[in-house]
Amino acid sequence: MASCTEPAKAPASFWWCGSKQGYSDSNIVNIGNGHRGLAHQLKPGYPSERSTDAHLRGTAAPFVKVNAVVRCVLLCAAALILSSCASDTHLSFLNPQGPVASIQRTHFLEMVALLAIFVALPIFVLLPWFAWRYRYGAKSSRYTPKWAFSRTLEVAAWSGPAVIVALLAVLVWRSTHALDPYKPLASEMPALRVQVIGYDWKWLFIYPDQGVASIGVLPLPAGQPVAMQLTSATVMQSLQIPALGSQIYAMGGMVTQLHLQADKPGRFMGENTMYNGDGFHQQRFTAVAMTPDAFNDWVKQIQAHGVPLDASTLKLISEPTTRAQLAAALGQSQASDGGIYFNHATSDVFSSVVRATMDGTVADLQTMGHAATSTAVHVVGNATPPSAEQKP
Amino acid sequence: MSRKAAKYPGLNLSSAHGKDHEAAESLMFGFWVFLMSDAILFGMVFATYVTSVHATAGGPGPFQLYDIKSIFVETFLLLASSFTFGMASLALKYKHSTPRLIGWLAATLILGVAFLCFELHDFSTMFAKGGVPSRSGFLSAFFDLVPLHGLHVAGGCIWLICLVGQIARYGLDTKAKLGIMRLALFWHFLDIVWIAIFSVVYLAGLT
Amino acid sequence: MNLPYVLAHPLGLLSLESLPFWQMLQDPSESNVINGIIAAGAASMVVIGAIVTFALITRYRKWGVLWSDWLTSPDHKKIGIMYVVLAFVMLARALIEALLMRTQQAFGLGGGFLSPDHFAQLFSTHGTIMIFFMAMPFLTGMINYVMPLQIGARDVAFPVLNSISLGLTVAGAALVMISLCIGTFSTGGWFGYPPYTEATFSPGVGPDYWIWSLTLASLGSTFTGINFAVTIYKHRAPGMTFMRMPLFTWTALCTSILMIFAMPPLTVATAQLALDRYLGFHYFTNALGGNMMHFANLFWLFGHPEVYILILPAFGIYSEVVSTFSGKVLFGYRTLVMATMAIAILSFTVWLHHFFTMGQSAHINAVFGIASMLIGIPTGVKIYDWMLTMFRGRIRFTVPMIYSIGFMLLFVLGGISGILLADPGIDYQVHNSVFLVAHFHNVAVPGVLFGMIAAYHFWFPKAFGFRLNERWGKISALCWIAGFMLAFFPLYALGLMGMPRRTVAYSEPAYVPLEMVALLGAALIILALTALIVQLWVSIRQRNANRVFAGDPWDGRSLEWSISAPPPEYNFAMIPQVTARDAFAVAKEGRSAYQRLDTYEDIEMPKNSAMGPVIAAIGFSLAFGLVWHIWWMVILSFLAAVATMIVRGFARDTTRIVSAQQVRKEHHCWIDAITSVTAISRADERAG
Amino acid sequence: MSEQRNVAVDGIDPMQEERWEFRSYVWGAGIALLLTVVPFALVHWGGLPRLPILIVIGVFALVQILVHFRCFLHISFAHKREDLPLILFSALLLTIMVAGTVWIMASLALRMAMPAS
Ligand code: HEO
Ligand code: HEM
Ligand SMILES: [Cu+2]
Repeated sequence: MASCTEPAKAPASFWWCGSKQGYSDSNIVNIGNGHRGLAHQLKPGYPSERSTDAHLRGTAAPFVKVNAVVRCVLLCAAALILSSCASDTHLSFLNPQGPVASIQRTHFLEMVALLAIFVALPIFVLLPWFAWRYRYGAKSSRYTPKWAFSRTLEVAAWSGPAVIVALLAVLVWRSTHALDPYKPLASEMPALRVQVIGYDWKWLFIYPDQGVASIGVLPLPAGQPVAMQLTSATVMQSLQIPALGSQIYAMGGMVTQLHLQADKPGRFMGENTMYNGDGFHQQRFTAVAMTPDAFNDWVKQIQAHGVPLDASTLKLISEPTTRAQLAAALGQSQASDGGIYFNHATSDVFSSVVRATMDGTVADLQTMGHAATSTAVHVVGNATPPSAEQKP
Repeated sequence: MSRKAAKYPGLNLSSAHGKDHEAAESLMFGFWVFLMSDAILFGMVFATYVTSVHATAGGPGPFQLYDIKSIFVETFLLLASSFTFGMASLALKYKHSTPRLIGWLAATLILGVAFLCFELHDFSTMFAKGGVPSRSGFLSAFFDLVPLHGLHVAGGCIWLICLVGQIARYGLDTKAKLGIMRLALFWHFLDIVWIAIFSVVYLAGLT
Repeated sequence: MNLPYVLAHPLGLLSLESLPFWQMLQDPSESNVINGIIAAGAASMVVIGAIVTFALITRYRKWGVLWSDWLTSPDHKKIGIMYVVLAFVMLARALIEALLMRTQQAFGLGGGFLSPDHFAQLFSTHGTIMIFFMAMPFLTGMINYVMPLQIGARDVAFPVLNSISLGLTVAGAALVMISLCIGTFSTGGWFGYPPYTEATFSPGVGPDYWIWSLTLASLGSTFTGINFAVTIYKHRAPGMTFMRMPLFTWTALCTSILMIFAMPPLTVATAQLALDRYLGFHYFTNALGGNMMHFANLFWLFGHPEVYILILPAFGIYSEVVSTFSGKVLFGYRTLVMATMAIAILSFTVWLHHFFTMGQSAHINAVFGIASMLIGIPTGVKIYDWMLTMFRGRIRFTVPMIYSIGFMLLFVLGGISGILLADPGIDYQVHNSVFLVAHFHNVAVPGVLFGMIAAYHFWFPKAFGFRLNERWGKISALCWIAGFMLAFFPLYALGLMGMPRRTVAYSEPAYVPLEMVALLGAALIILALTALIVQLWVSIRQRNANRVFAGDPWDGRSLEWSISAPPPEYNFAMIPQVTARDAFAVAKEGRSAYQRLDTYEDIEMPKNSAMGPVIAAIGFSLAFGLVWHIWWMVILSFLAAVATMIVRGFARDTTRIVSAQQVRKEHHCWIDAITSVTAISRADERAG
Repeated sequence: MSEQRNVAVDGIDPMQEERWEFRSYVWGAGIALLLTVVPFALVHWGGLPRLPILIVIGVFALVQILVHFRCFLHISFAHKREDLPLILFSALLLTIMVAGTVWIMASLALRMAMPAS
């Protein structure tokens, strides 16, 4: 078992560590009406910090021993399945890159260990044994056709699971409160505010305090908590960056919250997990944590050189397009890291999207012929394109 | 005093009736179960309404749309119809003459139809004030709940007419009796739903 | 819709573009051609299947028999068999779709061959069919066939309503099938969350197909639930107290109760969505006070109890199978009953665990998470009691028993992953990932499907009078078990690697090897299905060698084994007097089984009724009209439905008499047959 | 009608029984009317603050529902039938479903609002 190393020691060889570069999602074929994503070569990452080491930062784990065993088993199995994936984008919370994911991993392993040992194991031992021992041919074993009740066994059958559930309940109560996505993370630093708007099929990240925004890449300062507000300009979506922590829905007219933090510079896969049409599988992004200095440089650079986030830009963003299609529509090539960056982004954008969605300003105009009830910016996307009407 | 005979409204098939009695037992119980399923349906629609009261989206709300006088009349009509149906049940159970039974049923029908007329009138005034279902989440929820009850009443009225037709055709046979007994349950049940509607929707809305 | 418009569009929205190959002909790009060919192939399978069935029935002049012996029959046994046939047909379709999805995902790195839209229809129809038109009909059919026999009844409480329920279910299934040929199905998944399914975002007819097929099915299930519950409450044989009911009947009761109370929220949710789509209401829209979270809430108020509707009868089946093939009384009967009821009631208190990530407070999440875990307690008790039933038994490894053992081992894993998902802290990570897909297949396949297939093997001899071939059965069972493990265990790992559900393609090479394994598993599952078909064919050919007219092929314990196989239409020559649990086992021991009667009585049975097929036709045309906005069709169908019910209200002469002589003749014929056969010893049985 | 009126069924005098049942309907209708008029009057003429009126409406509605069950639907604890347990069970589920929905939706409404920034 000694050979089962912590992921920290050899992350590059484990299956959850992620993908090779070179498969930008725009390589994936056809969207909607046979639109093809524009082919883009993904160039080496920007900014270029990579994270190769990970570490376990857990809460005090009551089942450390058990935990270690299970972890070893998991890791060994994993190592067997895939022994080489030289990658730099973190895919999984099992290789956590921030405090939230880290607690989740510990909690997950604890729960798996508990359930494996106290629930699965007895059954996996006893059942095959009974089945063999009392098979029809085994004439020598006892046969008690009328034996139908035993108070001791009944009590045990109920109280065993009940005790386990009671224990789980305590763990669950605590962890649920600790991991509430709405709960701000404890830190000396004030949280970085990010407003997230879900569009078909990309996420728009607005940094209201910096006046910049991005699509496709979510740059973050490492070590500083991030406080996200989310909404959707179209259908229900769900934002998740597994290596950093929880997911939360984004819905039209509603504002949800999510708090995350990256411990150190690195690249993390981010996605929408709630199916929302043809471009769903392309609605991915990379969260990039960088040093505070690098982050500030990035902000300055975008403030100077980004695309202005004005009404006409927002209108283009609200079209049902993938990121690549949007870049083309903006007459831009994506930056070398696949992102599209904007400046002149105010927090009004977010609130006006929420309001416009709630008022149904656009939906009204387009589908029901009612008069517009608000003068908010018309940014809500209308419909998925008439899709290639195919059948299963 | 024994209350044994008061099992179901109008249930007049004692165990001496053998097969018919058995059929009545299943049928009445089955109908009760159906009503309870229907109650859940109404419950969910109520829940929709309660959680959407404030979703007026700038459109008209209860104070602009509801007319308490009209609701009071409707409540009274429905209560009266429950009473007349009760009388019909008694007429069935204690074997009063068939015309008398039909008379009570007719009275119930008239009250039911009157209720529906008032309700339709309510809806049309609401429409005139811009209270259309596509205006807001609140109005959608309103027009889910109240007309659903109205549709039930309308269905009850049609059922009642059919039963009278059956009596005219076959006399008061077991099947017609069982029909009336089930309709009685249905009718009283709808009155109970109405209590919830006038309390939760109208009175609470106008408070 | 104003009148001139309606008159100008007698076919509503229907047009040539609704045909599956139209797009391909208009725009023969590579992807359109591939998808068009697959779609047209599927459509032609439906059409050809229908034509061949038609032709065969006509060729062998079976229309009369089909109509009078099957379609219009109020006999619960025949209705049960028809439900199971429907379930198998739909299972085949949904499994082919599953294989197609697995193939697409196996080659989904950077693209694959299916268009996203096509893939979305696949998971939507697969999920919808598996839940509503495979699992539900299967268990409804099994309960229909077995439950009245187990409680010593002649039929269900409302035989014609039973036939109507079947009609509604078939109409819903037909709607899903026709969506292959005309138009497209929804792409919103089996739970069709708005606002994606609102007219703004899904303007086509897809969600309408979904809405109306679900509405038909759920109406049918509500009536079925009422019917079963009343049957069990009111039509038990004398002496069959609640605590003497076989466990399968108990689970049937609890499932019925769930159907009665869980279907209404679904009906409300789909009806409201329909109002949104058709009349511009604002229940779930983004705008004007609509609230899509309310749909999620309503749907899962139904959706969670639904999965227990599926699993409870399977639990009942395992109880019967384990006890029978262990040659023992069921251990802890009372506990098993209590556990069943506990699961049924708890299932109404956990629905929120399907949307932990929607944003409600941590208190609420924790409460519902813990409530979900509570269900683990009675479920565990059941598993322990089955194990204790096997303990000190004489276990025969027949096909149903193999499925049961496979179930117990695999279901524990699925249950554990359920517990993990019920932990909000973990669910924040794996919600909407293929980890969740692995969980619910891990409970749905070894739990529900294995149970149903076990039931099919277990009661087939009762229904048709001969056994199914054991060898092919075992081959199939092993393929199912191995195939399941290969197909779904990799998904746990993929889910932990961040792979979302419902993704047509992906860009992580790391997913590929596991996807390949899953594809292999899916292929094995198709083999398993093939083995089942071969088994049926072989068994029919060898039927004379495997006859079990005496009716008790497994040394059964409950009343359904105490009569001939197949049973007479009235089930029991005389309604049995029950004195104990496991009534038939007791009778066999007391040598009071297989008695001639002193006197025979006339038996009153319901007459055939065309209500079932008529309602099926009306329901289908109503729904089809609604989907395609063919308003004259809608109005006519609606009026026809009302008229049918009124006419039925006027029907009087609805029963017929089976004469005492006939009952006597049939009963004696069977008793004679029994006395002339010698019982097979268990050892011989295993050899054969 | 060929059947005879006034034949004792199950040994109970039908005349008396009928009077008793008739009275039950009359009482039911009377009480129901009262329970209706009071909240309507309160709402129409006002006088009380909002909360007490809401409580009165709620309590009166519940009581009236019970009255209907008792007097019109003849549900009571007196005889052993399945309908009372059935109704209680349904009421329990209805409460779980409706209260749960309100709880959840209220929490969501609270947490979905746009935070003032
Ligand atoms: C037949 C179907 C079935 C069954 C039986 C179950 C059983 C359970 N399910 Fe599952 N489920 C089913 C079908 C589904 N579930 C789903 C989704 C789902 C989700 C939502 C996840 C998400 O969306 O993020 C949760 C939290 C659970 C939890 C559970 C739990 C706790 C059980 C428990 O009942 C399991 C109990 C069994 C146990 C625990 C094993 C045996 C117990 C022993 C041995 C005793 C000791 C154990 C303990 C003390 C813990 N399920 C979905 C997804 C829908 C969708 O999104 O498309 C489906 C279809
Ligand atoms: C036995 C072989 C089966 C295979 C190979 C299979 C395969 C699949 C696949 C590939 C998906 C899509 C997963 C995704 O979203 O990425 C899926 C979804 C689903 N399956 Fe199955 N399945 C099988 C059996 C069943 C059974 C028996 C049931 C239910 C009783 C079932 C119910 C579902 C449901 C509800 C969905 C979700 C659909 C949705 O996303 O809306 N499946 N299945
Ligand atoms: Cu669930």
